[in-house]
Amino acid sequence: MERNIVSFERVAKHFGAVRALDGVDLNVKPGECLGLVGHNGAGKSTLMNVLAGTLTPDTGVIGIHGKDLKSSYGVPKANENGIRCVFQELSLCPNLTVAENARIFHPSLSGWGWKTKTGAMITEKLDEIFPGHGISSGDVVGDLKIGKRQMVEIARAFTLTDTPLHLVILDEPTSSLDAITARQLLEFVRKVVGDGLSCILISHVLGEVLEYSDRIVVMKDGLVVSERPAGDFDRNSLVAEMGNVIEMDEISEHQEREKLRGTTAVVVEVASGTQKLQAHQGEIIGLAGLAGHGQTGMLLGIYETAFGGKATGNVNGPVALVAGDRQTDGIFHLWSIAENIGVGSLSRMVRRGLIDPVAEAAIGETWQQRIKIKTPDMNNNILSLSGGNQQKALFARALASDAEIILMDDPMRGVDVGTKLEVYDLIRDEAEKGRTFLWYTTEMDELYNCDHTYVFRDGLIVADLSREELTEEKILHSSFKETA
Amino acid sequence: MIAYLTSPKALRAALPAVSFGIILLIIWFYSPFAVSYMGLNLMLQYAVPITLATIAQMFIITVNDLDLSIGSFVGLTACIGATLLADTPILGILALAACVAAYVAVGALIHWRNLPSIVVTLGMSFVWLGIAVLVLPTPGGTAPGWVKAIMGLKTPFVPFPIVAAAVIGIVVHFALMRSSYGVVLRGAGGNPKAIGRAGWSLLKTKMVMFGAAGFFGVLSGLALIGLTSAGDAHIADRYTLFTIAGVILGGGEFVGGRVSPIGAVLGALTLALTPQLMGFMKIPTDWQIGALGGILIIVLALRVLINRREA
Amino acid sequence: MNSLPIFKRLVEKPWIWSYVGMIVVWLATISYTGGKGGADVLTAALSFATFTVIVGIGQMFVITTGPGNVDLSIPATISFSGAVAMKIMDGSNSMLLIGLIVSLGCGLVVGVFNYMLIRVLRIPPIIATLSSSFLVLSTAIAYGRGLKIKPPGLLAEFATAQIYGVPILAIVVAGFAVVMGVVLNRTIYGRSVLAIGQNMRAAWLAGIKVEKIRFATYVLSAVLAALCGFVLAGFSGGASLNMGEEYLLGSIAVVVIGGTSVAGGKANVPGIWGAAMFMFLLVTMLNTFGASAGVRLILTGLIIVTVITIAGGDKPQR
Amino acid sequence: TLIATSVQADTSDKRIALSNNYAGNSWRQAMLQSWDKVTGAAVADGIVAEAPAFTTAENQVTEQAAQIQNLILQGYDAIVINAASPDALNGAVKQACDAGIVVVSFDGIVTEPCAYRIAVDFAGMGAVQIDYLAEHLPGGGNLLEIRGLAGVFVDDEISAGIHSGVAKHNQFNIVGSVHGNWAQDVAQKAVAGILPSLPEIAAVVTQGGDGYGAAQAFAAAGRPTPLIIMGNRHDELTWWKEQKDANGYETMSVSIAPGVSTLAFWVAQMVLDGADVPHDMIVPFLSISQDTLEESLANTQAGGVANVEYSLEDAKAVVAGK
Ligand SMILES: Nc1ncnc2c1ncn2[C@@H]1O[C@H](COP(=O)(O)OP(=O)(O)OP(=O)(O)O)[C@@H](O)[C@H]1O
Ligand SMILES: Nc1ncnc2c1ncn2[C@@H]1O[C@H](COP(=O)(O)OP(=O)(O)OP(=O)(O)O)[C@@H](O)[C@H]1O
Ligand SMILES: [Mg+2]
Ligand SMILES: [Mg+2]
Repeated sequence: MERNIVSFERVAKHFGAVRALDGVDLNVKPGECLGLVGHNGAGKSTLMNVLAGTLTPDTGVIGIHGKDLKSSYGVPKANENGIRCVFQELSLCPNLTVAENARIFHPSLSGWGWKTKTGAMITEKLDEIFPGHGISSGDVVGDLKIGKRQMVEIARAFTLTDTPLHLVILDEPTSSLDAITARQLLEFVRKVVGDGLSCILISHVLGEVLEYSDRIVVMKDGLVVSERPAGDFDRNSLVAEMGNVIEMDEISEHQEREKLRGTTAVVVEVASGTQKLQAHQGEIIGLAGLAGHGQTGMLLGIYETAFGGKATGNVNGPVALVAGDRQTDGIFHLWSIAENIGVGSLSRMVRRGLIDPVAEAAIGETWQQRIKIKTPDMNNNILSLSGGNQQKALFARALASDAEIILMDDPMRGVDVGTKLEVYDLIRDEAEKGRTFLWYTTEMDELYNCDHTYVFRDGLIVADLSREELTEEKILHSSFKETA
Repeated sequence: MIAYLTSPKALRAALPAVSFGIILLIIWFYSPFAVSYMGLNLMLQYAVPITLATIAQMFIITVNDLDLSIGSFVGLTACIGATLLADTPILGILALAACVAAYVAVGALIHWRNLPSIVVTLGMSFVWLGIAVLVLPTPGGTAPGWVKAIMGLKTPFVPFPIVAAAVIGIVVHFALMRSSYGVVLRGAGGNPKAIGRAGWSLLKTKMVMFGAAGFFGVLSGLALIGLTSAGDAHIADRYTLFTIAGVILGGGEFVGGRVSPIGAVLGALTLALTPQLMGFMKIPTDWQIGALGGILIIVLALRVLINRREA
Repeated sequence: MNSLPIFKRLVEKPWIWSYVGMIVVWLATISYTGGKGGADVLTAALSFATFTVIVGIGQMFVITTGPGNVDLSIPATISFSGAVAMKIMDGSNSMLLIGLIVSLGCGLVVGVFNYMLIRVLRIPPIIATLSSSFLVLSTAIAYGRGLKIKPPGLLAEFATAQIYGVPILAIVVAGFAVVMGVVLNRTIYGRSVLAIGQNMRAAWLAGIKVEKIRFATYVLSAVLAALCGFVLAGFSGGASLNMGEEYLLGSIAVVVIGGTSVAGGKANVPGIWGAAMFMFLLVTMLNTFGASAGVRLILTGLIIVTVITIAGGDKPQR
Repeated sequence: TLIATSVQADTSDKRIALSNNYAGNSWRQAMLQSWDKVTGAAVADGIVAEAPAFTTAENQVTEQAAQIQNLILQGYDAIVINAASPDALNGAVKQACDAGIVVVSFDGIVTEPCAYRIAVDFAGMGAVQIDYLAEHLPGGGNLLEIRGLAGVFVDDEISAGIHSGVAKHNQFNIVGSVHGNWAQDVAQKAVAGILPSLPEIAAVVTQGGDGYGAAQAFAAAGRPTPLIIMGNRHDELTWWKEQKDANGYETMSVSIAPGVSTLAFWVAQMVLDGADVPHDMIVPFLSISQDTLEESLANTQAGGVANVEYSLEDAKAVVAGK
């Protein structure tokens, strides 16, 4: 039997009172795709950071290629041993071009012509993984949309020069990709795993993990709670292992609500090409299509209209936005979780001219309960939260505000299954109470929560589907009309 | 191609050159003679040291820091150049090398303790000035002959300052924008964490950038005494602000590693040329200072046109 | 056991180090003089720090709105407002209120102008305020001709009055600082400034009126500079064209040494007082030691660097 | 020689420029106003074609050098200059001379040999203060020195004069020295800081314009007012007058007259006219005594500086060395 690439024993990492890793054993064999799942804050990213060398664990054995490297392990050692990581929060330099970002990974790429060499290398990899990606190696990364940035980072991790490559860690690589690109990536992963490379795949889309990994490790509260070949799990058993028991069967109710369309006032109306986006009060409107086809632009246009910037249409009522690209659009990195939530409701927290800390704390507590933000203290810095929990805080910010129209820019990126279902319920409740949701999502499943769906292509609405008409085929068909 | 040339991105990149060209055009309108070999030579001579100092500032800004000491540092190197370097060249070179080393150390300190560079360099500006006052208590000294000879060079066809600026711009452009290690240096400004995660030493990038800044500061001081032929501790006090303005005028940004060496050179030239333009427009004494502000504003207002297109 | 957390909490305050620096420098001074004049030095420090604090608070709000935001027009505004106010009042007590209003009006105009340059003409703040400072200074020259006109007696008295060795003006400004501290932390305006400084785009998307807040901030800074010009002219017996010069880097220094982040989004008011006192006492200490100018400058620089090194920078979050 | 009788060149088509590097204090403002007044009349009388003044936005050697180069390009016949640095402008001054331009420096003079210098005896200005003190405080005592801007030659020269005076009259002892940067506010601040730590002060020696600030700092600290040497500013003279009327306070005041710029103008005109002018001239500083206080105060613009403007005749006398 071949030696394990990674064999961790009793690895533990504490952040103050938080036991992010509480003694984890982990093995990765050559040529396998290891699926890693767990609720938000389970410790997946922390474990991967330890493996990538960016975090030093408090205790435990770090076995790499059969040697315990505990004392000397770090980024350089990880590189040496052919371990690369695509981090959950992207690690590209926005001021550099795609090729330059690839160069960062490969110290050996230098001398005359390095730029051409690197450009060819990354383009080749992008072509291989994401055919039709539309990214040029000379594009400045900061100008790219988050989905494309994620593609660049993934492709970069697979580029090869003189350093060996044994293991690629993919920490929620599909969170900002649409269904089509996600599939491209996962097929590619299968292919390279077949060639002998190993991958760790972290995802909250359980279908991906079930279908594409050889073995699945389930984490819960800093511990590995289960570890079996992928075939031994099904969706429900996986969910159960993760500690969630909820399942969904609310589709019929939705078809009821769809019939209400037109009985309430129109709160948002925006023309787009020959079509028109219309949202009535209390509706949940889905924006679908491939990533980067104008859905975010539509939401921003509505947002700006509401704030009296430019007028792209009619918006009646206060709006709030849930950002999907949390790093650039959402988080205030110096603030606590409570402050990050409260900032959307500042005017409601004012008592006698001053912001009332009690009111602020109350809003924080309420939403920690309602949306289950995993933290010992809402006064902790927002960055102490796991990625999915940060996203929940942004949700809480919008829902806590007094906005009647909530714009959601693919807001479930990195949120775990259990929470997702709870948030779906929350959204439906709020819609019942009269709030209107405009929900851009790259996940097909989520569209089934919507009363009405608009499909976007090339910045314009190309299809207008009611809940009954909604099928995956129709959406894909509209998304690709041109080429089909 | 045409679409690219009229795209906002290209226009923005061309902005520093356009500003510079427009000022030159207005000067030509006032005094055609000024835009001649001799005229340009005279008008732009003092732009050479400013350009060098601006490049130094740009290196620092690349790694998200700001150097409030570059003016007094240039003053110090000018004083050393006019005294030690002229009298005992070996000692002079050692002293200047020590200055560069001190810059490297400042960069290391800032990284090590994660300090706000503004305060550290503000403190260092007093240190440089103090040393300069000790080295040269009253203005004077003489620049080494070779320094004067270089700065007084009569290049064929194109005046020396323009040749010098072009050389500086191109050399730095290649070192920072095209070389493979330059990528790492700029990346350290764009996303230091990513650079660290890729296994590079951030400490080293800080030290390299501060060292490069120190080196160009030394060049700036020497170029300056090559023109003035004597040193003075306060000779470059105002360079600090002007170099920052030059980098920004050249399209650089304070954070995120977004800088442009060629833009910075053009920014410095523009700032050097603006008072010249003012000299030609007979402005009443009271308003001469204000006019400089006015001209800067008008030149910068060009940005609106471009930004409007972008919106 | 119980005192440890308090001590730890204090050490974690970003402003504590400016006070530590201030106390150390003060102790060094009085131990050199053998305890002589210790209280009087503090009195002097309080009266001069007051002016730095007034402009420092405005500068703090500007710096807090994010990297690249800084007001370089403060010195020109000080001179301008001082000159205009002194000329209008012409030493007459009855004109005091009008003088004050006109002076603050000058600040308002400068602030609005600065903001227009930044917003309408999209000029980077540092160059915008530098350019406008030239225009403002020219206006001050053309208007005031550099003449030093005496302030009204009442103003001069108020600006220099003391009770029990504490300058009245310092007490008033300390009160004002407390108010501004509350504004920073407990009002929508303050919160908005902090949010914009961390991430302008995120702030905009969180529903913050980004542009109105930036407008208010630049106006606030200019109006405070004007106020400083007004009282400073009263304090020093008239306005002069160069009286603002030392507040150019001075106002930035006290803000940053006081623990406000130059990267934006993090600010505190108490640190400004500590830093302003520290800077004054530092110069005083070196003057008292009687070192030569060069040595004095070098020590000034090294002490500033030492204090900030001990204080250390922000701990990086994850 | 034959100059005296020869027909002198006509200067009515000549253009003379003033190169100035700073306008931010009352002394420079008075200097510029004197220039405007005297050259305005000269232009009106057809003596010269024009005589504009140029001020740089920043008080910097490099900016002034660039300004001089600009004036060369504009083709002025003479440049009158108050230099930011005695040596560091030599390069630009040489270029002007090489272009055939007459360069006359005053107040802040330049050392380039081709230029003319109207020098002030700065060291003398320092020494005379101690001489005065020796006369009025024969018992001697502690002195506080207020200096200018460190690293600038004027500061060094005046200070050197003061120190040589103290060496001569050893009953005096400088117990404290601060840099006031020639700005009243800075001086006031620096004095207020050091005062508590100082013993009794008998007198304050200054460099010009710092006296009133020092007086205020003493008053604020509740210390007895020492003998403070004044610097010809209106506020200083007014304060002195008040003290004199109230308690017979005695002191002296000494500074350079801003109107020296007009002397430099006439010198430049004379050189252009073909007159034989020595390259180095000394101009006396302007001192005010207890007796001339009232008169000087009456002739000084409120808020301004005591001043003397020069006529062509005065200039000829200076050139002749009288
Ligand atoms: N720097 C830190 N400081 C404090 N707590 C931290 C820090 N980093 C992680 N944590 C905590 O450790 C726990 C594990 O976080 P981790 O990011 O590993 O979760 P995760 O499984 O990746 O979750 P997600 O699916 O949401 O990404 C969380 O409770 C998180 O709040
Ligand atoms: N990412 C962004 N960050 C900041 N401002 C933005 C961004 N995108 C657009 N803007 C522009 O900023 C402008 C001002 O927004 P904001 O609503 O904060 O201003 P305001 O204070 O409400 O002023 P007004 O009354 O003019 O709307 C908007 O018109 C918008 O176009
Ligand atoms: Mg994670
Ligand atoms: Mg608005």
